[in-house]
Parts: sequence; structure tokens; C-alpha cells
Amino acid sequence: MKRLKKIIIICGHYGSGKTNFAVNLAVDLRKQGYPVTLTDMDIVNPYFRSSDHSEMLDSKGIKVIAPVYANTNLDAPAIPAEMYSAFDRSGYSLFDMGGDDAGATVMGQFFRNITGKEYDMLYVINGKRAMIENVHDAAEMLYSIESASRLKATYIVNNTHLKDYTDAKTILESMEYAEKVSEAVNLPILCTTYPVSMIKEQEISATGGIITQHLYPVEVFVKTPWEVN
Amino acid sequence: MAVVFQKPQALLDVPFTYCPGCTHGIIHRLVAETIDELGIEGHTVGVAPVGCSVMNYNFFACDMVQAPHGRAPAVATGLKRAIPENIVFTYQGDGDLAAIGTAETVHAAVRGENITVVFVNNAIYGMTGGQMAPTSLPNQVTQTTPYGRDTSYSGHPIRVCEMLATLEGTALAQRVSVDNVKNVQNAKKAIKKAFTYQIEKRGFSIVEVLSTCPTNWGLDAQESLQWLRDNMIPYYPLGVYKDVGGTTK
Amino acid sequence: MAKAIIDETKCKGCGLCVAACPRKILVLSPDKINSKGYRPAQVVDQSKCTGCASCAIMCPDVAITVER
Amino acid sequence: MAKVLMKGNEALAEAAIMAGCRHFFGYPITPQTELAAYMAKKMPKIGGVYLQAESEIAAINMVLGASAAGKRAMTSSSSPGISLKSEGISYIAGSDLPAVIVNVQRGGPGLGGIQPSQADYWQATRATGHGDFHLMVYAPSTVQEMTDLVALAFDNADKYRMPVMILSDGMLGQMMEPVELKTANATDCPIEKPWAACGHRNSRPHNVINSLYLTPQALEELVKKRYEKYEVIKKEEQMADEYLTDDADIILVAYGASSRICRTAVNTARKEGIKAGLIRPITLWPYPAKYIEKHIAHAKAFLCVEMSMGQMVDDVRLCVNGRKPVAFYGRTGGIIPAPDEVLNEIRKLTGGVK
Repeated sequence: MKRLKKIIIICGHYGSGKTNFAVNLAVDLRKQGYPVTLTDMDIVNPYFRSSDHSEMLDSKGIKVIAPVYANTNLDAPAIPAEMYSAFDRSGYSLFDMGGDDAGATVMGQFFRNITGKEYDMLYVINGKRAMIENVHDAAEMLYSIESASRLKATYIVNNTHLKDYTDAKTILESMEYAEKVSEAVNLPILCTTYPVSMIKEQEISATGGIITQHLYPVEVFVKTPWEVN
Repeated sequence: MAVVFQKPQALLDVPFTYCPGCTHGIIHRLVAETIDELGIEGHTVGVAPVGCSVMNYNFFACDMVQAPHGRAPAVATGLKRAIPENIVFTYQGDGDLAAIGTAETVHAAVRGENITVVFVNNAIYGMTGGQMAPTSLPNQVTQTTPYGRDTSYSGHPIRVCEMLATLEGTALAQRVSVDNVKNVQNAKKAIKKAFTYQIEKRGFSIVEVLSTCPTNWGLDAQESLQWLRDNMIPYYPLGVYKDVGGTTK
Repeated sequence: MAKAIIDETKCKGCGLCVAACPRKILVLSPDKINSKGYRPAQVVDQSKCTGCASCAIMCPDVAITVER
Repeated sequence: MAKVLMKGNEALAEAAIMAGCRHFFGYPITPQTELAAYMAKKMPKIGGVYLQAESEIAAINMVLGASAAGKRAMTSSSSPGISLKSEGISYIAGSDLPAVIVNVQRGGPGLGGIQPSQADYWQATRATGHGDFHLMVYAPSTVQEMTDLVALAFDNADKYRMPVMILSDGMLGQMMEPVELKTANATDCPIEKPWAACGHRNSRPHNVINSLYLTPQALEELVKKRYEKYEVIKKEEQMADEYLTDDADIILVAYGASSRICRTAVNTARKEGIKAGLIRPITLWPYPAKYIEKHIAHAKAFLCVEMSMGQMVDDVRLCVNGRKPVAFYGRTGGIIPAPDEVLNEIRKLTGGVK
């Protein structure tokens, strides 16, 4: 996969799989030996957020910064002081933004902290996700995220999946969707993910289709409480 | 000889349940005459409040919906948004509109909800037997202000038209009275204007009608009208507080 | 020649019409009680009626019809 | 239609639209807000009405108004907001109006918290407002079921002229699952509503929508008539899902998110050789008593699992009526019981009945 800038912002539609991708990327970068900070910027969503995985991330030596009341019973979007310094940390600093333009709006206030710095903003898409499953909507969504966050995306991450129904065909077929979105918004595709616990890379090639994108295996961290290993 | 005055068609031939001399009956008639003159009965839906006039759904010939206490403007909002070509009015008393239903009233006006509100202010809770209303006057004796309304303790009366006139969504806010023939005729004009504004889609219109409660005021019908003139009109001056289509006080 | 016709069955004897009549030709019946138990209003001198409808305008029970 | 991923709240909203709902009156509260946001986005595009009310009280009364006008109307909220809506729900029931109300439950009482809960079972099935009345209550447990039940809720609300509640919870509302939206071609007034206050158009006597009855006799008669209708509903509309119950010694009873946990626990128990099964009520009112009745003879014990201190367990006990032991396990405050915790309870019970 292409080498990314030190500041990595992950954005996308609600439920496109931003959080799961962010956690995977953080774990990978840490494995490569870099210091990694993962900031949970989602103050919109009450559940299923990257800070849910603090313990695991912590154990791997990844620093997690979360909103003050994340995972509590209080519904107040308070930004901790630490978040302001997250842009100046050594190593990789990942920001898991909230979904949609609503979640991206939170990023707007950090505009000054980012100005002048190099960053990558990854737009996570899922071709099976209602409301962005057509290319036009996926493009519109990116534009509203960009305008709310005052930042420009640099790559597309094709994170198409259908939870338990995901198979090799789902992944292969999603590449065409990703190409179209890529064309529509004029951004390169960083990778196409696949859930490594469910599908092997060979199975995707075995479908007979042409793999045009970098395949990136992801573990499924974001789970419901009844999904046990 | 021609009939120059008779019961309007929009009133059913059902005797009112109000006390003798209670001016609800006059106000009902003005609403019904308006509906007749505008020819809108077939597509008018009224919303009845909780209070003495709760049963007005039996009196008006148009379709009627009875609302929870204070919620008439919200119910009317639902009716109007469901069928915008219908004419929707609420008929509410002071407790209903200006105490429990303050939020619903204010926000219907805030939205410029295209409905007409007929607000009957008689400065007392009639239905429950004469308790303090939000519009009860300073020092007014009621069942729950037995020593007179002490404004330092129970607060001051609320002037609804003045308050709603400050809102952008209000098209018409006018206070009238039904204490004499001339005022009744003015009240009629105001009510008709309020309905007309709805037809013209101008937004929220409210006509506050100063009214009596002989039973709970402890006065006969004529004394009640005099009390209204002497006490209510000075506190609640008649007039147009907002009119998007004309002169405003 | 005008006429105020009072529906005695609807009248509650509140007297607002009596007070409103500029010709003072209405009274509450001194000797009659209607089915509701009220003394209904009545016109004492129909010939003086101008058909101004003041009585009807003030009647809270819509009990008066006026012809002219 | 192909499967797509949807959040439970979005699925509820889209399903309502597909069921012909064009009038939605909302007010924000976590964890149901996506439902309102979805409606706000979608309704203007399809000529429908999304209106953010000034309060939950106003929202439910707007539903009352739109429903009185003959339209399919809906509102949604989460626990504290449902308390505010209870006045309007009672009036809707008392006026024989159809309406669909969604409760995406969170922890309570009071402000409680935003994490998922099932502590409004009593409120939904016993007293969603003052007076003698019932709501039909549907409890989905998957995102797919959320969509299917919304259409059924609208149909039954119209059929029986009564309010129907979708009792969901924060977990189901927030999570994503693949869902297949069934194409529907419903209009916003799929059935004749001759009772509606939509303006008589000078072609019929005036309609009155009202819950006030002057004499106690008249009111009693009407309430009794409603209760006759409720008996029909109890007979016709009970719904539950059964999982491995036929030979089960231990029958778990759970609805919504906790039933998902129980299913996992049942699977693990089976692997351990424990004959566990699950009855998952889909209607909470009418309570699916007949599904429990079927298994009283062979079951050795029942275990009711809830995200509350024990509310539905009352209904299980009423059904079982002392014939078999009924145990309860619950977590509350916004905590979802873990499959292992439930498994432990199953083990305890089998130990006890050996």
C-alpha cells in the first residue's frame, strides 16, 4: 500500500466502516514499529466507536484519545484538551471522524491545527451501504464532508462489505463501484479491504475477475455483543 | 320581509352547553358566520380544546378534532400538514392556550403555521370551577388566589397578542372584545380576516377575544360585560398587534 | 316593519339582548318559564322594532332571528 | 431488491416510507436521532412531511392531527421522550386513531443514559398513558425485522384503529446489518378511512374525532367495545419466533437485542450438551402466550433474560402460572448481558433440575 502522510484523517458515511478500518490501520502501523495515536473524533454516534477498542489498542501500545464522555451514559460532545495536541504527536496520528458531514463538522474547529501540515484524508466507502450505494450519492457525500471539515480527501478506501453475507464476489464486484466513485470525485483508490477471517485473498482471485486494486486484509473489530469469536 | 339575521349554517342546531350569558356562544357564532361567508365549511377542520368549549365539536358543522389540553396548535399542525388545502382552526381558552399549551402556541407561530387560532380570554379557568388563569388580573380573586392574585408571588398576567406579535411567523395578532354590539362586529371582522389570511397562506393568525365568565366571576351577564370593560380592557388593550397586510398597533 | 323572533326553547334568559336593544322593547318574561327552566326574553312591542339585530348580535345562544 | 447495509434506525425510517408513511413528526434524542435525520433527508424528496416539533408532546399531537386527517403518521423517540408522548398516546387510543410510535429504548429512569435498555417494557405493555387501553407492541430483533414489522405496524394500526409501538433499543437502532427492503407501493392512505376529519366536502355529516364521553355508561360501553377488539387481537396477532424449543429442557425467553445474546448462549449450551431453546416474543402485546403454553409440558424450567431488572418476566410467569419454575437474569443501566453470563444462568438451572 502507498505510504501515507503522518496525519491520517478517516472520513465517510455513517456505517461505511471507518472505525473498523481506522483500528486496523492503527494496528498495522504500530506493527511496523511507528508510534501511533488514534483519536476518536466521533461525537455524533453514541455506539460503535474506535474508543470502544481502547483496551486492545492500549495493549498494543497505541495511544487512544477519545471525547470526554465517550462510552459513558452522557450524550455531550465534549472535546478533550488532548485532541488539540494530537496533530503534533510523533509518529502516525490517525483521526477517526464521525459519520457524514455531521461528524465532519467537528473537524472544522481543528482547521488551524492542520493548516500548513501535510495530511492524508481517506474517504471510506461501502458499495453495500444504503444511501451511498450509488456513485452519485457517494460523491455528494464526500463533497459535503469536505465542505464541513474544510479539508480535502486524498484517497478512497473501498471498504465494501455486507457483514456476514460478504463473500469473494462481493469484494470483487465492489471494485467497479470503487472505480466509478474514484472517477467521479477524481481521487485515487488506496485499497480495497476484505475481511480476512471470512475470505482468503486467493478466493477473490479465484472468482475469475480482474483485481485492479490493492487488497488490504482487515480484521473485524467492530462487533455486536452477541458476535462471539 | 327578508331574514336579516339567523343562525349560521356552520353551526349545528344543537343548544350550547354554556352558562347563561357566557360569551362563548357569541364567539362560536362569529366563527360559524365566517365559515359560511367564506364558503369553506366542507374543507374546514376545527380543533376543540380542553376547557368549557371542549364540546364545541358538537356545535360546529365542519369536521372536528378534540385535542389534549393545550395541544390544539400541534394537532392543528398535523391536520394542516396532512391536507394543506383544508382550513384549520383551533378554538382555545386562556388556560389551554397560555398556560399548559404555551409552547405549542408559540411554536406554531414561530413556524408561521398556516392556521387560525381563536383565543378566548376570560381571565379564569371556567371548566374546573374558577381557578387562577395565566391571564387572571392582578388582585383578581379566584379559587386558587383567594386573597387576590399577588403578582409578586404568582406572577403577572400574560399578554398573548403582544408576545406573539414579536414573532416573524405571526401574520395577524389582534385583540377584540364581545362586550357590545360594535365590538362584536369588530371581532367578527378580525376573525374573518384571520381565516382569510389562512386562505391566502399568510401564516399564523390569532384573534384574542376578551370574554366573560358570569358563573365564576359571580356576576350576572350584564355585570360581567361591565367588569370586562372596567378591568380587562385596560389591562388587555384592544387592537391590532401585528398585521402583515395592514396597520399594526 | 321589522321583526325579532326569539326561539324561547333556546333562550337562557341572560338578558344581554334586553340590554342591547336600542328601542328597549325586550324584557325577560315575568310569567313564563321555558323547558330549560329559564325566563325567556320576549318582545313587548314588535311595532317599534327597527330590525337592527343588536339583540341577535349579543345573544350568546343564537336564539334570535331578525326579519326586516 | 438486493441486500444493503443499514442502521436499525435508518431501516425503520425507510420501511415506514415504503409502508406509505408521508407524515413524520420528530424530536431529537439519542439513540434514535438517525431516524429523524433520515426522514428529514428523505421526506422533502418524496413530497412527504418531516417536521421537527418543539417537543415530544407536540410531535405526538401532530401525529394525532395527521392521523385524524386520515394519513399514515409516525413519530419516534427514546425512553424519556416516550414518557412525554404518553399523554398523546392515550388520546390517540381514546380517539381510536391509528399511529405508529417507535421507542428506541435507553437506560432509565430519569435522564438515565444513552446506552441500550429494555426497561420500558412495562410502560409499553402496561401503561403508555392514562386510562384503560392497549397498544400493539412489536419487538424486532434484527434490522431486517425492523423493516418488516414497520409495515405490519401500519397495517394493524389502520385495521384495528389503534396506536402501535415498535419497541426497539439503542443497540438495534445503532447497529448495522444487511437488509432487503421489500418494495411496497403503498400510498399515504392505503385504506378507506370514512371516519377521518379531512373536511366533509359537503357530502357527508361532520366527523368528530374525540375521546370525551359525557356519561360513564357511554364511556364504559366504548371501552368495553375496545376490549372486545383487544380479545380479537390477542387471538389473531400473537407472534413469536422459536429456536430449538422442540426438545428443550431449558427455554429461554427474550426479545429484541437480548434475544440475540440468548441465541448465542443457546448455541453454546447445546455444544455442551444442554438442551436449551429460545422463545423470542415478537409481539409484546398481545403477549405470545400460546408459544409458551406449547412447551410448558416438556420444559423443565424457563429463563427470562432482559436488559432490565425484570419486567417481561411477569408475563412469562403469568403464562407459566406456577407450573414450572421461571428464572430471571437481567442487566440494566445500559448494560447488555454477555452471552457467557446467560450461559452461566443456563448451567445453574440445569444443575438445579438434574
